[in-house]
Amino acid sequence: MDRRKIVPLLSPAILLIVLLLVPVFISQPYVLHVLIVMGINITLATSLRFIATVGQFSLAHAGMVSIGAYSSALLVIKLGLSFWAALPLAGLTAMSIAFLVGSPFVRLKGIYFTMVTLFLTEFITLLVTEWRNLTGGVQGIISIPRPNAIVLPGLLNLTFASKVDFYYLALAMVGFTLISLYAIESSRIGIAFSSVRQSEALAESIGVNSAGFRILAFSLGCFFAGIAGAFYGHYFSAIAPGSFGFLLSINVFIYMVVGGLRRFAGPIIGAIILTLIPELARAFKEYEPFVFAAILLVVIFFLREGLISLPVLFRKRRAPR
Amino acid sequence: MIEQNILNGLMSGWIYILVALGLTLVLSIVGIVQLAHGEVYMIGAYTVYCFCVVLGLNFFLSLLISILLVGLLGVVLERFFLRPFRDDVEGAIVSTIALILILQTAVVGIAGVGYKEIPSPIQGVLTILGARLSWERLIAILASMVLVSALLIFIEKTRTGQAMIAVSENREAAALQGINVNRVSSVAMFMGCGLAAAAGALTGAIFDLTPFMGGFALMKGIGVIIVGGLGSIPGAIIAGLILGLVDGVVTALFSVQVASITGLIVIILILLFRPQGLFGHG
Amino acid sequence: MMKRLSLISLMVMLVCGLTLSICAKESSAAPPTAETKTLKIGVMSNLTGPISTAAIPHTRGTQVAVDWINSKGGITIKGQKYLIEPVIEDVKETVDTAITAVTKLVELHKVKFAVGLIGPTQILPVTSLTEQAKVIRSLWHGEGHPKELSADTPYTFRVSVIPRDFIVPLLKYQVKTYPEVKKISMLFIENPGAAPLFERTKKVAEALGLTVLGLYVYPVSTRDFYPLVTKVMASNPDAIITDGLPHLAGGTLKAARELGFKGPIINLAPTCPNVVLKIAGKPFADNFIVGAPDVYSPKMTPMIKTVRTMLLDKYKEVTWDYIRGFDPTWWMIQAIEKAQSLDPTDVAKTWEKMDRIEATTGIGKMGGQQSYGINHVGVIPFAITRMVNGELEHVGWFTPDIP
Amino acid sequence: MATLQITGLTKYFGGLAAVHEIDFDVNRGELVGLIGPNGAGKTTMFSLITGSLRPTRGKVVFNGKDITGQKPHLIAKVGVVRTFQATTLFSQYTVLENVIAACHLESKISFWEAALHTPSSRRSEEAILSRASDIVHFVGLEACKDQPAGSLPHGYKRVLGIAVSMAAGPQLLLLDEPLSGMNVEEVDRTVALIKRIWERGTTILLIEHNMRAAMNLCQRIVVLQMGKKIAEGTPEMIKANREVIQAYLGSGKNAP
Repeated sequence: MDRRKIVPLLSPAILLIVLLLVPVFISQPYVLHVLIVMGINITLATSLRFIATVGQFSLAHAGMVSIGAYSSALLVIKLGLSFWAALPLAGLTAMSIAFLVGSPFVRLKGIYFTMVTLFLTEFITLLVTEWRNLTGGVQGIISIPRPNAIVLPGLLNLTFASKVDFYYLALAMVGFTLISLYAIESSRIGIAFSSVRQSEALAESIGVNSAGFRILAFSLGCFFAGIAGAFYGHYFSAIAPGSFGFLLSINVFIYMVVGGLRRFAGPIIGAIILTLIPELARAFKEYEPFVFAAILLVVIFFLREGLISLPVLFRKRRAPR
Repeated sequence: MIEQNILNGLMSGWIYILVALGLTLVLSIVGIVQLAHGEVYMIGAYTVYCFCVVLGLNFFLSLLISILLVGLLGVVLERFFLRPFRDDVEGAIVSTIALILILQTAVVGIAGVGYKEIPSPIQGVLTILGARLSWERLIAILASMVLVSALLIFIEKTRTGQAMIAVSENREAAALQGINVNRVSSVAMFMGCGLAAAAGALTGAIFDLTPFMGGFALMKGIGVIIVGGLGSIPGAIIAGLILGLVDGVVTALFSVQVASITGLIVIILILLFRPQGLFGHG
Repeated sequence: MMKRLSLISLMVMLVCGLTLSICAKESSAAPPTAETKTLKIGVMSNLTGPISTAAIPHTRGTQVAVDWINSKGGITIKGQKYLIEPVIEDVKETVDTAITAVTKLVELHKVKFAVGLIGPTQILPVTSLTEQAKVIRSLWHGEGHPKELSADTPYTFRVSVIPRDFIVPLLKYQVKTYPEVKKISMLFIENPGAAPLFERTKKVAEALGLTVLGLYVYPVSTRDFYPLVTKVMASNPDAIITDGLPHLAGGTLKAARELGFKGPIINLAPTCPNVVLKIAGKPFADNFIVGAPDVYSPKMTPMIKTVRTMLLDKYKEVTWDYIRGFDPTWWMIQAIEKAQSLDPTDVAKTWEKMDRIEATTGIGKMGGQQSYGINHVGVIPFAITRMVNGELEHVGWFTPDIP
Repeated sequence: MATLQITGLTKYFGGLAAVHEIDFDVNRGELVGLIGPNGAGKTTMFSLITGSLRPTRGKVVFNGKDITGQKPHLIAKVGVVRTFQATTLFSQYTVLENVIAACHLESKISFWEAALHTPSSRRSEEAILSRASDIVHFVGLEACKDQPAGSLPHGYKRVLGIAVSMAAGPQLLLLDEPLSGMNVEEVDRTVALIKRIWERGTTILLIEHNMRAAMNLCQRIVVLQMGKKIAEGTPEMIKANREVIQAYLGSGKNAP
């Protein structure tokens, strides 16, 4: 391999090493916890952006997280499946439901699609609240078992008793999500998505099946939402319908936009920063929402392209000199 | 009992209509789903509380003041938080969400989270063909009818009203005809927020006030405008009554939960099979 | 893309550093001095979102309890003086936010004693967390869920009266006051405790010779009670049993009276009667019985009067929700002082054996061995208040029997 | 023989007919013009042929295959590609990317191959890149191939529109007023371009207002008025046809 190939791979390699070593330097469980939550949010925000690349804004993510969380919890508790089997199944459940409801939904354009997804979330929440004998009603499901331990003698020993193990699981989840979504987006499928977003008429005139790609994007995005949901359930070991409402959908949406949804890295930055803000702003007690709102406004007014565009701006500043 | 249920339904229906009309005005003219509409409704209620209870003014006077003040607040909000995001969905969502947080937290800070109640302007209960109804509920229904007809007349009879229709049909074309779109937007927001404030105040006299009463109103409002059709006033009225009756009657026949599920199913079916709504065009 | 990746890596590192620094800053609170040390008490409170309506008053009650104890020079353990420092964390609305906040309290602030939490779905997940960490937690509130307080929760205590424990006195009083009432319907909030509460109430009611017509459950978000009450009245009961929060109870009462329901309405929840009265409005506030004290009544205990004035001075308003936040902290401090130790296990051992503890409502003791399988429930005198044509009447103090 | 056969094609909007009982053929390798005053239903015809509108009545047959009312992307796949009157482009893409996006229609790579970036998919990516740059070269946009399409001058946008449609590998190309809003030498260049495309063996049906251009480009011309076909024939015949002259004088513009 010549240098041109190696050099660009360097910074992600460094990043990976840093991330792998985090638990060595940071033993504080609370910090690890925040990082894990961050991982969940990154997964959600990135997958939501993936749906947005075909030009449709979904507020169904909370509903899909809920479906993922419940299906994996129920599969493990009621059917005694292993977490490692339940995790992908949860994703697939969310994906297939997204596909079924998505097929009629994608006919709806713009704000209509957003609205129907919003009500879809409401509907799912109501359903899991009322289907008591299966979902445990308002209380939801408590004491969801941890993931089954992975033990390779001498090599690694993940028992998921500590936050460290969950940190690595979250890291794996995020890695998997980012790599797959980036791979798809950078392939010709991504180009098709983007062409549908930019001009549906033109895309169809050159043979792009826009409806098909909308459904594809929606279901794939929801797959990862489902995965995140399953992780949520087994990490927090408790789920309740109230946790997956309108608010969650909106938060994920905000992570995406504040980070900047034109770039792949945008939602990642958004999720990282906005997961930290509430933690840092706890000191404000009742007035914490002000801080959050302030950040939203600053971004939306002065950084329309999202936080991700900050470095670009600086580069622009420096350019003339 | 059925007439009682229908009456219950009508009452909630009219409140939904007030909320939804405001929402649909803003949506069709400013072109934004004003997610903080629920908070405007809440602030309307608190303003009346302030004038009626704290300063001891007459209820109806305070209602009027509140409609005007909140309307003006609406104009300000439109200018600074909505207008910049006319043509981008995601920007509008984020800025209105920020508004929700700001308004809610502000009210928590000023009025506190404690329970507030606006005393009913006229005490007592009256019986209409076997169904019972408290005066403040009757007032809510009548006031809503008056406000809605006032709105209809305004839109039909005044030039601004016609301008609003023009803008809602096609903003660019309207602008070319020399209509001042910004002014029309301000007017729309003024009226929209005024209606929301009225709805909040009227419900405030019936129920209690909390800084978090907005979310409920918002969801109902969005539901109504979807069923009725974006930008359609008769649609909003019919849809509001439909959803109100669902809440009134289905609750009494089955349960609150079944009622809310039914409402959602209605909304989703409409979205799927008639996305432009019952009365929407195109 | 690679440029962007390197940017992210930078960001991530920066962010980690930031978090660390913040945590470092927060964990190093009020440095202990030679003569007095500080004892941190975790306060888990829903400071934002709808539940804050009930939780903020509880938080203020706790704050006043701490002020009051500190004003008396804090507590002395083995000759060492300690001032209490409340560490308030916002658990918000959902399970994850609750777990985040509690993790912070336990891991970062290293609190060994905590009070609080109201969010119905948050209580159980948080319990398992605090139990694992061996942190003593004094509940503000209870849903009456069987898992909430049991032999498996040696570090969790509850001293505030919840509906489940006050059914007997209330229904007995109802039977005495309204002998004509034979059939009752129940109208409960849809929360984890609803089903068990219904079962228990049914048992008690039938033991008292009442017929239970049915249970009607409504979501906590309900505002308009006309349809609901119309439905309940269709089953035509002589009395309606509710467990509502102030605004829900008030709404129910008002709707029922407007719709022409004459019979008594009994609210099992310790809901502030003054608020209910305000929301329902004088003309409708009749034949309403609630298991909670009228905090403004002259018949209140001296302690309640003291707390009342302290709260009024500090926050300009008082409801029962405020005063209710006082006892959980006060009891815990008493237990710590009695145990003369800061080790949760010792304190728990001592606390569950205490047979005389001061409460705002009078002298109480620990109980619940039989009914809960663990002696972690405060048995204290509690008030019944009745509304008769727009006036509050303090019926008296009743001590529930919690074997 | 006829590549495109249109028989009795009719479209009603509400009550009134936008297009009424139109039949005409386009033979393989022909360059046919579709002219007529504003509102004659020319663009509606394109929408009907390419499936973005469903006809009320009538048939569209392409290479003996009935494609009436099929989904636009399927019709494009069989080789019928249109351009748009408005400059419809992927405006966030550069010129080259626009063409690449269109080329992807050709590549026969499955979802998994693409997502997993298999060698075969990489190879096809490279093939596409070279093909795209060929097309950009062919239409003469090389100079600005890395400019975002949104920022191009109007004339270039139209040309890029044609390039995009070419990249989709059409057998029949439907050009909707390719010359509108162009200055003189742009018109000449574009006319030359269309000729070159045609000479490569692509059958072309084009709507044009600019009569002079239409006349010297097209072998055969179909004239529409008020949704009806009023004339068909060689440019000379059309020039002579009184009904056509009437129609244009009636509509008062672009008389031939």
